[in-house]
Amino acid sequence: MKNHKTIILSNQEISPGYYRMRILAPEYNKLAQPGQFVMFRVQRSLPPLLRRPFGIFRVGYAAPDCDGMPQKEFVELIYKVVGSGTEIMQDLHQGDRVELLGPLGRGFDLGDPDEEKILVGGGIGLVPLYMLAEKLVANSNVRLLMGGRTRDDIITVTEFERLGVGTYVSTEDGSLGEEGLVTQVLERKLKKYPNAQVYACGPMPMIDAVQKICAAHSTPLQVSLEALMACGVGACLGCVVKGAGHSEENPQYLCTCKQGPVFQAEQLDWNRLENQSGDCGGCGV
Amino acid sequence: MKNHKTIILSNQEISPGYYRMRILAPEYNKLAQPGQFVMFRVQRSLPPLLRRPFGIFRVGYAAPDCDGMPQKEFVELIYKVVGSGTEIMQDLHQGDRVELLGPLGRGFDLGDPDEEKILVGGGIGLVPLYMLAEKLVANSNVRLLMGGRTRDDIITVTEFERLGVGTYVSTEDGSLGEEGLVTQVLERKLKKYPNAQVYACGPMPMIDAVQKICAAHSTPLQVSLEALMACGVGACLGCVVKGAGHSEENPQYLCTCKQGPVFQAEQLDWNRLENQSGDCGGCGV
Amino acid sequence: MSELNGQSVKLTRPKLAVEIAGLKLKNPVMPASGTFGYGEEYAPYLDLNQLGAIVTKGLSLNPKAGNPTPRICETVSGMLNAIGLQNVGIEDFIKHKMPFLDQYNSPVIVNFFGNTLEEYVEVAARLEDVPGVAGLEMNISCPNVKQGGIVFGTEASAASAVVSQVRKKTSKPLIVKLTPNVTDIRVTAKAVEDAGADAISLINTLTGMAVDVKTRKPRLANTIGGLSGPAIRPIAVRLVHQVVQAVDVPVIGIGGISRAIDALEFLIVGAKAVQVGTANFVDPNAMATIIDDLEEFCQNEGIDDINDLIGTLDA
Amino acid sequence: MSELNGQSVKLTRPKLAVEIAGLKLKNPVMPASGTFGYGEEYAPYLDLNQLGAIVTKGLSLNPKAGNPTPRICETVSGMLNAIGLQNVGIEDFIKHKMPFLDQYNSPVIVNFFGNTLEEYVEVAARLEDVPGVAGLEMNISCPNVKQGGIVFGTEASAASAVVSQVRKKTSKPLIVKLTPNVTDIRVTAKAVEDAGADAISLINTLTGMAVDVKTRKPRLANTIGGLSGPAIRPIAVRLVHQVVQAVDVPVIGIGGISRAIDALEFLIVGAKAVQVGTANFVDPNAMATIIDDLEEFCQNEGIDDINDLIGTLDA
Ligand SMILES: Cc1cc2nc3c(=O)[nH]c(=O)nc-3n(C[C@H](O)[C@H](O)[C@H](O)COP(=O)(O)OP(=O)(O)OC[C@H]3O[C@@H](n4cnc5c(N)ncnc54)[C@H](O)[C@@H]3O)c2cc1C
Ligand SMILES: Cc1cc2nc3c(=O)[nH]c(=O)nc-3n(C[C@H](O)[C@H](O)[C@H](O)COP(=O)(O)OP(=O)(O)OC[C@H]3O[C@@H](n4cnc5c(N)ncnc54)[C@H](O)[C@@H]3O)c2cc1C
Ligand SMILES: Cc1cc2nc3c(=O)[nH]c(=O)nc-3n(C[C@H](O)[C@H](O)[C@H](O)COP(=O)(O)O)c2cc1C
Ligand SMILES: Cc1cc2nc3c(=O)[nH]c(=O)nc-3n(C[C@H](O)[C@H](O)[C@H](O)COP(=O)(O)O)c2cc1C
Ligand code: FES
Ligand code: FES
Repeated sequence: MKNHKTIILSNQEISPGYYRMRILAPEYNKLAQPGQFVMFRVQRSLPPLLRRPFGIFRVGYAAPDCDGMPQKEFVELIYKVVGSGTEIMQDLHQGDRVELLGPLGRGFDLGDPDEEKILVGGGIGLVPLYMLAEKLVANSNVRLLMGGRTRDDIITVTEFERLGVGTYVSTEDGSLGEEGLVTQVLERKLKKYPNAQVYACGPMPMIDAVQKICAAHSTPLQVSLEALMACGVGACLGCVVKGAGHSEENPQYLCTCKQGPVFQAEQLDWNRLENQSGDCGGCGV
Repeated sequence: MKNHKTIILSNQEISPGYYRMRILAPEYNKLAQPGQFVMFRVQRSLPPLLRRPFGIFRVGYAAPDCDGMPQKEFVELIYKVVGSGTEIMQDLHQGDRVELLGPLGRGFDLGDPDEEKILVGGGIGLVPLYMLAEKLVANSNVRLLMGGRTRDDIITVTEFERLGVGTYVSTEDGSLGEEGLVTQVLERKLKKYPNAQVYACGPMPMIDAVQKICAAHSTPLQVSLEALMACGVGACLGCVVKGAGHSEENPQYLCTCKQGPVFQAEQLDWNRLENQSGDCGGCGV
Repeated sequence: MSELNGQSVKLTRPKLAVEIAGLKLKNPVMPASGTFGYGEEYAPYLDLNQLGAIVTKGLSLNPKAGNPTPRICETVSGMLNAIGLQNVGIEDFIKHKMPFLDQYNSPVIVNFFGNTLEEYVEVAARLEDVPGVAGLEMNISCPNVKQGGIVFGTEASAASAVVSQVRKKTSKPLIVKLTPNVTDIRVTAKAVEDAGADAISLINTLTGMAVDVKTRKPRLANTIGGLSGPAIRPIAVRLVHQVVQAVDVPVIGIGGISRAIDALEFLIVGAKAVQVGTANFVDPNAMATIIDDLEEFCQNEGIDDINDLIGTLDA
Repeated sequence: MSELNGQSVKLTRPKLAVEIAGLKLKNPVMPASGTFGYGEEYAPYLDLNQLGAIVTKGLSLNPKAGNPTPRICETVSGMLNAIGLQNVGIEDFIKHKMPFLDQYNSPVIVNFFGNTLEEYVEVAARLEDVPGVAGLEMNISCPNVKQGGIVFGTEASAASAVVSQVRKKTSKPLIVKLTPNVTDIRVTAKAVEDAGADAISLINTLTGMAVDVKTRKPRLANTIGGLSGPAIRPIAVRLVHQVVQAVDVPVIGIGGISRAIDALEFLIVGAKAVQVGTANFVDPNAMATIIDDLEEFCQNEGIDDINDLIGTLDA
């Protein structure tokens, strides 16, 4: 956990509206856990005022600029352009100075090697699942069920395949893979592999549906949630979700940034998970 | 007078902290008068909120991008980096989109061809004098007395020389030309050329000193003033200066943007010319 | 509407016209007083006939000198001004400015103020028979003038007194413009409604100040000035929301509007129209763009009449 | 000072220490309540020993759930929050949070509030003998809780009553934090001074609101929230300026401070110290940078002791 004042190594559009940004990030290979995130700041620029949260897609080492120099540690983000902040991000270039607070939050529990691992990603929700898959493939069978509205929303699937992950793509308009929702595919897989653990990240309606399915199959589920965040470190209490034991008299709010973003399904109050940021539509400042 | 949504053709540092920006500006060759200015807006960026006023240095036509295309009309600004707005400007590139409101304000009166013309420029105050010189050289002897703190503040003097203007440089630290203030030089020239008209633009203390000298010699003087401006078109009344006839009972405020920025010395109340922007040090937002 | 390939396609453009206190506006967008001069300053950049209404700089009985300079200062996403209500006075306005404005078919709303109750009344009376004056906007809220409007706008009883006196002298639609610098704006809003205001506009600027840390001087010669611009929008939206719920007369929303989506916030909480201020300085075409974009928004959202959007906050 | 080549060269670093109501601060910079959690959240990023003081999240007698989500929303150069004063309650704080804070040598100021006068008094009494609590900051101004602090802070008599009751129960330095959402802040400031406040801090957030124009819903579940961040600084500087002139007790300036030059505006108008709020979210190192830059500013301006700068506005 550190605030790095650092620079961008590359920033490229990988699908219409989706970008991959590689940022110089010392120590991230040691520190970053699957499911963690960063708070990203476009330097010297205002608006946006607040940092924006982004999942860590991947960490790694890039070749040095010339022989004899140390390798460059990097973190990779993948982001979708949705509002004022990400609009500015898409115009950033190699060498631009930015700030990165992280790695933050609690990531995924790797679970039991014997289980089948089923990762469910919706659109940009795929991001935190890649590092998870990297770790899981060592000991388990890993399947990725990837859903999106249209083919443009299906990103980086081949990279999962290269890890040895079995991938199953579905799109709502049928423009890639199976036509329909990713949850249909999940239903089928759970029937086939009863001894599974599910890891899900995506839009709230998808997460909700995944939870219902997993609950029906008594399948353990971990979800990575999104929330509007100001601080990312547990200080502002802006990002809370209701915990399973929550009541007005005995409030139990969990910080998505600190106790999350990954939660075990049973930690949460599924009847009262309120509108999260996805539904708010961004602040349009 | 128009609000052009246009693009930058070039933006180069010409002396430490001083930049020359060339902007595509249809109709400016026809419309722009010596001494007029523009309100410049860095698009999509906030802060700065307000546009910034800049004198027109020059207008012209650039070679077309390829044969058969029409020539590109441009306006040239020269600006000094002093605060938040100009800091952003220095990072702009060819092709960046900007907005330009102008040409605005009342420019210089060209006066009588028989007079000697003495232009007095202090630092960036030189800017509006170039177009003036272009017009004046046709019919009159033109001399430019150019002052600055140090040699870096002496800009574009050779361009005046190329027009056939006699130039006299002085710097406070003696690093270029004569050591001392430009007003010393003015004293000498006025003794030598009693039938002169003086045109001055620069920091307020210089303008004040020039006014005293000209008054003592009964030499007609036109000054170009700066003021903090919000609108540039006479609507906000933010940029006013006190006119010669001003009194509390009978207020006579003149808009620097609309009745100026060029004033005949006798239009103004020289005892009560208040702190203008130069003294305010910028708003440091 | 017509059917094309089974899809309904709108052939009519959404209606943007609104009515405020008998004033028919072709759209809900007008300038905020003091940011649009006497109209003529912006005529080269904007067709004044496009506007829902034209609102003048604030006028007083006699010409007014205003404050010493510096009078303006940029702040983060906003600006401070202490113009001090400099204006040409009502007679000069009627003689030299009004004929220009009268050429346009957009209703002209004259903003005015007084240093005493009697002055308010006199100005209103003087405007009663001036051709082309469609309505009055009474500024009881300017924070810049030391003995000026401030007392009226921050005390319900004073506000009530001056509005009811002015009401007696004018038959024109009377809009009262409120100051945000109060503990509970609903109290002043109710007071001016009861005193006979036909409509309420808000907000005027918030009182603010900035300091040059090198010279240790206030950035405004007047020390204190009025804050306007995008920075204040959330405060303005809240106040308009509160006033709409407190009164029955129509409300005009003002404060930090630069874009159609800013204007829409005010309309959705219940303002019948909006005024655009500081944004005119940033972009002289701002109001024209806002009007176009409001139309496009309605089209995209399937709203045939902008009145169907006003006051539809889903809270 | 020593002479070197005829030029005087300072060998000593400028003194940044200030004293407020008996609290000795090594510099005038501390976090604003609610933006720094209970300190531990920022400990990985910032050495808490660098701070002039540590101010906790607002605490109440019992744990408090806070408001439904969404609770925050970015606005132009600012943010709205309606956290609703969620906190662990005073007992849990004393048991689990205070021992952590007690490790540091920066004085710990506990921010607290109550829903009733009695609750205020009880919390203050409970804190009286807690080791490590150097001072209290009493929030009489939070706009987020419907029956909460708001009534106290906007009425001088209510403010006076609650402060004088608390005063009786605490011997610790008592800072009272004011709301800006009033007509004349000097009135509340005088009232709490007379009631026994040792110092006054201001401003708390300004009440604001934002609307999602597509869904037509308020962006905050609570509809209304508190506006903070750079956007509000000019309003805060003005209010601090006014309060400094109205009272004799020391004043702590708050509102939109992100950089040393922002802090300097408050010090120059007369605040003895400042609190940094929203800027902590933007940059967890903000306060450390501000402290460094304040020192550098003093050095460059030839100010040996920051106290020589406080209240030197040249108006
Ligand atoms: C833990 C976490 C991980 C995330 N990982 C990714 C990722 O890997 N790739 C990606 O594209 N997006 C991710 N998001 C969502 C991303 O943060 C938002 O899309 C982004 O903040 C939108 O910023 P904007 O300025 O473009 O949009 P605006 O709508 O203009 O944002 C305005 C405000 O809303 C907040 N906000 C808006 N949408 C969201 C959201 N969905 N979640 C949280 N805050 C939001 C912003 O922080 C800001 O304060 C993640 C969110 C969280 C909480
Ligand atoms: C008619 C006119 C012509 C000018 N011509 C030139 C020119 O050719 N080249 C050049 O370098 N500068 C010129 N200036 C000054 C130039 O406008 C300022 O240097 C510039 O606005 C500073 O902006 P900033 O954001 O970098 O500084 P900041 O200090 O951050 O500016 C903050 C605010 O102060 C205003 N401001 C600051 N200084 C001035 C000033 N001296 N005059 C007017 N407004 C100011 C800005 O408009 C802005 O609102 C001219 C000013 C006027 C009025
Ligand atoms: C330079 C300036 C001058 C103003 N003059 C007046 C005025 O004469 N009368 C008045 O009622 N309001 C006046 N106002 C207030 C505006 O009409 C408006 O209420 C305020 O600026 C908020 O809107 P905005 O944020 O869109 O600018 C003035 C504002 C500015 C910035
Ligand atoms: C998320 C958040 C939570 C806050 N919680 C409290 C609180 O518990 N008690 C309090 O007195 N003020 C609280 N405040 C107000 C701040 O302490 C401060 O007064 C205000 O944010 C203005 O300062 P700023 O502009 O630097 O943020 C909170 C502010 C924010 C943004
Ligand atoms: S984002 Fe601030 S507590 Fe989670
Ligand atoms: S800048 Fe607005 S009147 Fe001159």
